[in-house]
This record gives sequence, structure tokens and C-alpha cells, in this order.
Amino acid sequence: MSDLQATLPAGPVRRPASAKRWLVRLAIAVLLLLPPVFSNDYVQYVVNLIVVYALVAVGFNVVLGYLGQLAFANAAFFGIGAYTCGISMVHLGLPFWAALVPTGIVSLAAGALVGLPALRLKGYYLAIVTLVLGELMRWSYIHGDVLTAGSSGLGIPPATAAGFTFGTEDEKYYLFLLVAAVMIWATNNIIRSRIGRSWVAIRENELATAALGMSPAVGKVTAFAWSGFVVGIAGALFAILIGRIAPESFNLHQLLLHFAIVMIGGLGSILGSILGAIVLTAAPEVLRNFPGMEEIVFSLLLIGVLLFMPRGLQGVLVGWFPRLRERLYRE
Amino acid sequence: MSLLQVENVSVQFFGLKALSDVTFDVEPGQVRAVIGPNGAGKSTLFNVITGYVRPNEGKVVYDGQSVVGLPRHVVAGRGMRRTFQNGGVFSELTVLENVLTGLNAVTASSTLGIVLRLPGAGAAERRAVDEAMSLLETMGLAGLANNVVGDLSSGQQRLVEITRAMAARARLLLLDEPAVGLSSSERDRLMNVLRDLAKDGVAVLLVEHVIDLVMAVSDRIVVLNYGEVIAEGTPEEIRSHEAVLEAYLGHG
Amino acid sequence: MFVQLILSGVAQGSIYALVALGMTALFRATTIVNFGHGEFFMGGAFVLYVMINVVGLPFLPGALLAIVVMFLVGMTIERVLIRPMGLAPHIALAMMTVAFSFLFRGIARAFWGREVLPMPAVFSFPPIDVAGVIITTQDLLITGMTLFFVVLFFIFFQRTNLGRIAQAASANPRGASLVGINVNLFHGTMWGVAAGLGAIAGILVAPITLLYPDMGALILIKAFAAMTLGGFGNLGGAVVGGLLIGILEQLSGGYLSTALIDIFAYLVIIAVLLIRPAGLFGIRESQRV
Amino acid sequence: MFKTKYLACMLGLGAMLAGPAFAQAPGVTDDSIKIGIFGPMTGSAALFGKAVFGVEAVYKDVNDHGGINGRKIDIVREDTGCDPTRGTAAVKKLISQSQVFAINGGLCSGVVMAVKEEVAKAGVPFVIIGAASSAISDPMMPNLFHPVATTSNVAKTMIDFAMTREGTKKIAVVSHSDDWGKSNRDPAVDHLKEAYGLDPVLDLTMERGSSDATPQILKIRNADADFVVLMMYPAEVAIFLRDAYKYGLKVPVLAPQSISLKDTRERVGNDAAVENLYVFYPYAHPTDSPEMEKWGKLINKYYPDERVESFSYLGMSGALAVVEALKAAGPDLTRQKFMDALNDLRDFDSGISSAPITFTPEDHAGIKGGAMATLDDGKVTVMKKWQDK
Repeated sequence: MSDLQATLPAGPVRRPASAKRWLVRLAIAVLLLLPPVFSNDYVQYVVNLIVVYALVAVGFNVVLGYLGQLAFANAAFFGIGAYTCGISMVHLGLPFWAALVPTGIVSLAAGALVGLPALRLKGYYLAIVTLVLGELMRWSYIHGDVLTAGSSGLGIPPATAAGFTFGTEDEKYYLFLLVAAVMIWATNNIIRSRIGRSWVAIRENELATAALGMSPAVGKVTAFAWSGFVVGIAGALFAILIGRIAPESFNLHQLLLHFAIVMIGGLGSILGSILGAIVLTAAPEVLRNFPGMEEIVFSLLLIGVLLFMPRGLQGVLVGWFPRLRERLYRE
Repeated sequence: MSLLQVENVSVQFFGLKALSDVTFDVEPGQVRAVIGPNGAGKSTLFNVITGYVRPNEGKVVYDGQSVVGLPRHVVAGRGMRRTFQNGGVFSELTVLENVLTGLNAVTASSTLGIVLRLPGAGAAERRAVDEAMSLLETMGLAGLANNVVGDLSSGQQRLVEITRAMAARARLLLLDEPAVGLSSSERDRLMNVLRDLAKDGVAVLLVEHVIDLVMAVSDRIVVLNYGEVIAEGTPEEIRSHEAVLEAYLGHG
Repeated sequence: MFVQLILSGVAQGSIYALVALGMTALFRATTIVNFGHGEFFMGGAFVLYVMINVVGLPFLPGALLAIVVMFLVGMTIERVLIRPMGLAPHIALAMMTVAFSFLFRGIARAFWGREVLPMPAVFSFPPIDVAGVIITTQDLLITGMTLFFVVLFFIFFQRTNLGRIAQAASANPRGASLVGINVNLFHGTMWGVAAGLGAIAGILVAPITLLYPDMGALILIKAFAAMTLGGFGNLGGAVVGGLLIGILEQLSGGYLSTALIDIFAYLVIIAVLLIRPAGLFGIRESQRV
Repeated sequence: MFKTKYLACMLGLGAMLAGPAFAQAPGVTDDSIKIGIFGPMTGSAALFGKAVFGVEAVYKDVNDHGGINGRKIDIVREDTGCDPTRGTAAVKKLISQSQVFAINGGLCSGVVMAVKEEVAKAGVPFVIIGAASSAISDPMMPNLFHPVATTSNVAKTMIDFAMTREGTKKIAVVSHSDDWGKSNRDPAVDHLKEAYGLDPVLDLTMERGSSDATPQILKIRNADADFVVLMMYPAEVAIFLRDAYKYGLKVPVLAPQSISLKDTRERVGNDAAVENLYVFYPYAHPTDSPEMEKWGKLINKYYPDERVESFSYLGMSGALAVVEALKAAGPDLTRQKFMDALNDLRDFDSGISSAPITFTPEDHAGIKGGAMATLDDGKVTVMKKWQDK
């Protein structure tokens, strides 16, 4: 497993400041100029979908990759976020920005709640309970039609801010980019801190974590809470992107897509999750003119990664550029 | 005043007396060893002290307070740190990250500060990195800071585990057969480290069956056999104690 | 009405039991929970359909051949997909089972994506009316076959020499390989057996449920409920759990509300795992320090 | 910007060269009209995708007969997998990448509801193939035309049919709890209440993919219902009928338009079980009648290995209405002219749908009314009122 890690020079890796800042500036420039080049509405929609799924994957990776818990509650968090945002906008009449507050709180609470069984249950037990939780949430969306408009789906008004409506895909892109960037930046801050290290310690060896004065229970609940929060906010973006949410959008298929994005991207890597989101959102669109092939290509891609790239795309990248190996501390 | 008192501790598993009436204490700055043939109850004793096994009778008092039944991370938080017999290290992380995790309990970065990357939190995190690096320098491991621990030899991993345990100013260090799998040079290095720790006032409890290491580094030794304390004293007293000889060499 | 519900519950439950038995046997032998087990169920039904409609065999030889084909498919999966992963973490192994379940669903959809295929009934004797309670040959066949395979399974595991070896290899793979048991071959066979059992359940049910690529998904969740209720990894528990789920589902549908049937299996799983994770017969897992 | 600029100037150039300088409508060239088609070609609802082949057969047949006013129909097909996320991508691709003139698509109501605002904003004429939810064309949208018997229309027809039998008091409803099931069940229950002041004697659900209907049937038998209304997919309807036969439930069963009589009989495996099954029949003639065989052969002409089934015809009358309107809009074709032509369509009898199609500027729900059909010793017979067998 660790043969990919080249032996690095002594001392904490402090990359030359200029190289890093240049890299970041280039990335920001590319990201901001993307929409005008792709003014085509369809491609921009797919790019917006990539931003949403990148945020979902980063959130899911907190629990799957960093905390190392096999939990399938991600589709449930995604749905809870979408519906809370939808209900607050439709029934409470809140604008999008205001709706983010209840969405965040409810998703955070949902995450913490799912974290509780994680204290008692291990491995496959946790996987099955969280899988079932997702299906129960979907059942409640169908039967809660007073709030969720049931199976016919809940229409979501467009996001507005200070009079400006984010109508076209280009405008939505900047909104999504802002929200996703803030959430991923915050997640990165947490991962490269004592909190992130405590999550990873639980994954590596829960007993040793307690023996170092950290409570595994607090670690797990906070990880699940943050994961729920991030994925919930991504759910709100999803509601704005599609403009209509229905229970079917948060089914097992959605969960398996999230799972594949994180696995193919790379467990325990924010960069990997973003890469995974790009590949797995673009692939079905590229395969549009071979309908039915998507499932087969999707599974072969997954099998390929699991057999030959156990650490996912991120593992390959770190193999070529060891400097990209993500650290659990700040330079 | 001794830091740790083990008073009349007895443990029964399905009728089998694993430990019966074990009593001893450990002073700050003292290296206390517990030796005995395999199956003498050393590991059980170790797990009782570190809170993984609840004794049927007796008390374990640390820093004046009984620790029986307290959650492990609370006890660890008060400075009682342990190593594990096999694989306590985080093998996928680098040496530096391992030691940093050891410092978590004392890294003063606030949660909000971390999330929003406020300067205060940033400073606390950087201080932790610098402290971890200096610790690694004193242990002579600085050169391996960025190596993934899984790549290192078991001896080096043992030293990383001890450094990590020491990271948050531990007051009592419990070592579970640390010499297992170490080369002779690594054992010498381990001895020096333990002596330096004792000199700094740390209390060390060493559970070990490598006799020559124990004799060389311990201040006082407890000998266990079939769960009972058959001898207690300085290495010299223990070396000539016939009950010990009999336990180890069998009937003369 | 009560007896009728019990009877149909037993018939339904025996399908869940058969699938859960296959999953539990595989879990005991290889510690892998197969999230793609629904596709063995679907695979058995579709291969039978091909044997009967394309190859033109009568039901019985077609069914036997379908079971053999799925047995080989199970072994191939172990050899090609699982064994190379070695001691990969559970997440990766779980994801591999999800991957090949997608692959099978994709293949089935490529051929019969737009069809809901009927299967000729095995024997279309009219239903028998015994004092107001109606039994069909189909129900008898399913319950009978399940009982037969469960008994066969236990005899193999408890009585035969090979069975005891299998138990040893499941309990302690490293120890078993030290005494010369070819653990890889054993794992391969167990994957084959699990696929075969899944296929048998699919074949038995095919004439009733009609065939479409997604027929495996629902049965997977029901089998999970059976395993959890009976105690994860406990063979007898899986069978009893399956029957109980079938019966309780029917009763809750009959007496409470049919909407409950949808989520009955889910409620059982959550209740059992939060109250008594070991289920009815499972043993509590203790962790060595 | 670069790509669309390039395309725009090429179009402009083409127009200038071609004589009278007027910009053609998007998707229209001198010899072609680009029509976008979308439907669930994959996924769990791929069965409904069969209707796409019927629609494409109509357009290919028109092309083989000289096209419309000298232009051939250029078909662009996209798959939605019956999922709103993929469906939105498919429609956006048709509008902004393929830049189609008009769209004839949609079999899953969930997808149509998710994309209809998008299509309206782009001003693209949108003719539905088979998605039946009445919420699609109510409230009315100027660019959206719904030549399909809507779920409320189907539900009303089924309930009225049941009530034409004297003494019908107790109707039991069994439906899936997914969006398709609810969009059929809700209008039926509402109509029963409003028109006849009755509540269903039983309002049960049955799980998609379940292989047993015993609890539902025993409850219906105990309530001795007069009629059973099943708002379920083909597989589950077959299982319900098989179990009804098993438990000797002789109550007549009504099913919505997505159920094919012939296939259900094949799936259940015995005629007695299907004897009292009545389905809402969206077509004018029985599927095995010569008038319908003609359209079945047309589909197989272009898609030889496609197994024609009652779904295959679902969108064909809508496609014929599109062809009719394209012809009426004349050679100087624009989207507005095409939509005006559709708005003038009165009692357009395509020979396929059970009721003629009428669009008015105020009401784009094109098909009202319909008939039921049953198997009378093997032959599909269409009927408006209850007839004792």
C-alpha cells in the first residue's frame, strides 16, 4: 500500500510559497473564466452538476475516507438538504441565502444523529443501518406530501440575491462555485488540523486514539455532523440546479454514484473527490450516444480502479507528483 | 507520594485467577518493571491499569484518584499514556503526523478558528508542528519526519509510538513489551530514552520479559507468577531471589 | 385469512431465507457481505429464461444448467475480481460487489432492457382448496425446495468431512492454510455455492415474479433484514429470520396497512441493530485489545 | 461564445447564398427540420422507451414519402433514463447543442415536469410523447402540447366506466407509492369523491418489485368490493391477477393505459385469470386489428428486431399531429407558425388514438375521453360502457 510514498526530505514539507500561490492563482483564473468559453447551456449544466457532485463527494469522503466508517447515509443527507431548502423556500418563502441556514442546521443535526449508531455499530452493521435509513427517508418524502408535495415533486423557485436572480446556468455556476469553494475550503481547513487528525486516528486505530486522550465518540459524531452538513448544502445546490426535487432523485442509484465518485477519486483525499466527480459526471454525458452502455462502462471503470488503482485517481497523481500528497497539518 | 498505586488487585476469568492480590506503586522519575514467565498475568495487569479490564477486587489509584471505570480517553487526558504490544502506530500516516496526533489533546486551536482558518488557530497549529519536530529531533527521528510509518522497521515504529505517547507531556508512561522485535542497537537506544524520560520526572511502568533490558534500566521490579507477586525489589535483590529463580528455571 | 397469510408468508419467507442463506454462508467463509447478491438471484432467473426460450430445454434440465452456470459465474468472480484484491479494506471489497452487480444489471439491460419477460409456469396445476385455505403447487414447490436445500446445507456443513474442513477454514483461514487446506479454492467454491443458492431462489421465483433487470434489488434488502434478524453470520438464523420476515410482512400487510409492507424489512433492521445487534441467534462480537 | 458565433455566421452565410435573405428558424435548413426526441431508453422504466421507436417510425415514413414541403425530418434522440437529472441534461443538449427546431419527447412525468420550464424559456415547441400526468398541461403553457390521455382523464374514464355498472358502491384502489402510481391514484380518488360522493372502500398500496399480493387480495375479498382499480406497472398487475385467480377473487379489475392485455395474459399464463381485466385503451382499434397492424409493421420496417407492444403506439398519434402542423405551417417555417398550426388542430383523427386530438390556444390537453378494452375469448374488444360478459 505505501510503496507509492517516496521518501521525502527531512523537516515538515514547506513548499516554496511562490509555486503554491501561482498554482492557486491559475486554478482560480481557469475556474472563473470557464462559463464564457462554454456559453453552451448544456455543457454549463454538466459543469454545474460536477460542482454539486464534487461537494457531495468531499462531504461523503469525510466519513468514508477520513473517518473510515462504511456508512451509506449520504443519499439521505443529500435528500434532507434538498428538501429542507425546498420547503423553506416554498412554504416559508425564504430566499435561497436565508434557506441555507435551516438547511445547514437540519443537515448538521441529521449527520450527528446518524453518528450515534456509529458509536455502537461497526463495519457491515453500520452500512446496513445507514442504507436502510436512506430508503426510509425516501419513503417519508413520498408520504409526507403535505410538505414535500410527495412523488409529484416539489418545484423550487430560482435562487435570488439582492434582487438578482440566478436564472441561467452561467449565473448558477458562479453561485455554486462560491458555495462549494467555501465549503471545500472549510473542510480542508478542518482536515489539516487537530480535528482532521483525530478523525484519521479513529480510522487507523480507535483504541490508540483513546489512549492519546481523544474521545472516539466525539470524533465520530463531529465527523458525521460535518459530513451531513456539507452534503446537505450540496443537496440545496442540487435543488436549485434541477429546479424540482422528487423522492426518486435520492434513491439507491444516487447513493451508489456518490460511493463510486469517492472510491474512484480516492479515499481520504479532497482533490481525489473533485477528480472523481469530474470523471463520473462527464462519463455518462460522453456515453450519451451509446444508451445502456453507461452501466457497463461505469462498473468496468470501478472494477479497474479497485483492482489496479487501490488509492484511486489521487493515488496515481501522488505517485507522479509526491508533493501533492495531502498533509494533515498546515505548512 | 507515588503517582500510581495498584492495591490488592485481583481478576478472575471464568473461575481462573488471572491476578490475585497484586500490590505495588510507581514513583515519578522511577522506572518500575513487571516481569514474569508467559501467562503470569502481565498483560492482564497492564490492561487493568489502563482501564481495558475491570478488576474483581482492589483499586488502581492514579494521581490520588481511582481510575477504575473511567473512560480511557479521560485517563489518558490526565497524562497516563500507554503503548500497544502490536501496531499502536498509525501506519498510513507520516512520522510527523503520528506525533502531531499525539499532541492533539494539547493543541489549543479553537474549532471555529480551525474552520474559518483564523490566525489564532493557525498559530496554535504551527506551534504544534514545531513542538512535534523538536520532539523528533530529541528522539533522533527528525530525518524520518515525512516517511510513512508503515515503511519503517518495527524498532523505529516502536520509537515513534513512544515519542507520540510522550508528546503531550505524559506523567506516567506504560510500555507493553516494547523490546519485542527490536535489534540490540535499537534496544540500547530504547534504554537511553527510558532513562532520559525518568530523569525528566516521568514515571515509567515497563511490562517486559526481556530480562537483560529490564535488569539494566529498571529502578524496582515486580515479579509475577501465576498472577501472584512472588518478589519485589531492586534488580540486584531480584537477581538472587530464589523464588524468582525457581519460577524461571523450574525446580532446581 | 390468518392461516392464508401465514402460508403465503412462509412461501415468500422461504425465498428470503434461501437468498439470506447464500449470503450468510459467503459471509462466514470470506467475511465479505455481497451487495451484489441480488444479481445472482436475477442471473439465475435470466439464465433459466435463456435455457428455456433460446436453447429450448425443458424446465428441469434448464434449471440445473442455470444453477451450474451461476455456480461457475460465482467462482469466476472470486478468481478474477475478489482474490486479486487480497486483504483489501472492507470498503473496497463492498464496492467491488456493488461494481459487479452493476455490471450484471447492465448486461441484462443490454439484452432485455425494454422487456418484462414472462416465464412458463413450472406446473400449472389448479390451486388446491383445503378447508378454505388455498395452496398452489408453486408455493409448495418453493417452500419444499427451500427446506430441501437448507437441510442439505446443514448436513454438508455439520456431518461431512469436507463440511468440517469448510467450517475450520471459515473460522480461521490462516490456521486452515497451515494445515494444508487450499483456502483459495475453498473461497472460490463458497462464492460458487452462494451464487448457486441465489440462482436457485431466482429460478424458483422466476415463474411468479416475471423477469426484469432490476428484480434483484428488492430481494437484497429483504435478505439483509433476514440476516440481521436471525443474527449476522448465523446460518440457522438466516433461515429463521427469512421465514419470520416473510410471515410478519404478510401479517402486517393484512392486519395493519399495506403501506407497511414497503418498509417492514427496514423497520426490522433498524430495530434489531439498535436494540440487539447480535440478532436472535448471533454471538456478541468481543474485541481483543 | 466562439462556437455559437461560428455556427451563427455559417447559418447566416447559408441563408444569404440561398436567395431571399431571411434568417431561418433554428433547427431548420433548406432541406431539413431538426426534431429532438427524448425518452427513457435505459433504466428501470425503459419499457416506456418503446414509444420512441413508434414516433421515429412515423417521421422516417414521412421522410420516405418526400418529407414536408421539401424538407426531411432530421431526428436527434437523447436518453433520459427516466431520471430528472439526466433528463435535464438531455433536453439542454437538444436545445443548446443540437439546436433542434422542436421537441417531441417525454414518457416519464417526473422528467417532463423538471424540464418543461426550461423548454418554455427557450421558446422551443414541445409535444409530449406519452407522459400522462395532468400537471404537465395544467396550467397551460403556450409552447407545450399534450396529445396524450392525461392521468386525470384516464382516471375519470375508469371510474365512470365502473359506475356505468348499476349498483357499484365499493371500489377498491391498489397503487404503487411512487410518483407514477400516485399521479394515477390521486385523480381517480378525487373524481370518485367529486362526481359520485364516494370514498374508495379500500385504498391499498403494493410495492414495486413485490412478488406477492396475498394481503391486498384477502382484504379486497373481505370487503367484497365491486371493482378493483389497479394503478400499477405491468409486472405487478400480472402478479395481482395471478394471485386473484389463486384466491378465487372474481371482482372485475381496471388498469390504466400502460397495461397491454395481450402481454398481461402471456405473463399471467392462463386466460381465466385475465378474463375480468379491463384496461384504459388509448387506441381506436384493438392492437391485433388490421388498422393497428399497419402501424406495427411500420415500426418493424425501420426497427426490425423491436418487439412491438401496446407502448409502441403511445406517441404515434402525437407525431402524426406534428407532421400535420408542420405541413400546415408552410415552406416558410418558423416556430410560431408551427405552434399556431398546432393551435388550429381540431378533432385530428390520426386513426391511432382512441379520441381525436384537439388543441386550442387555451387548452393544450389534446385528448379527452377514451374507452376501456377487455379480452373477450381471446379477442381485444373496446367498450365505452360496462357490458356483462
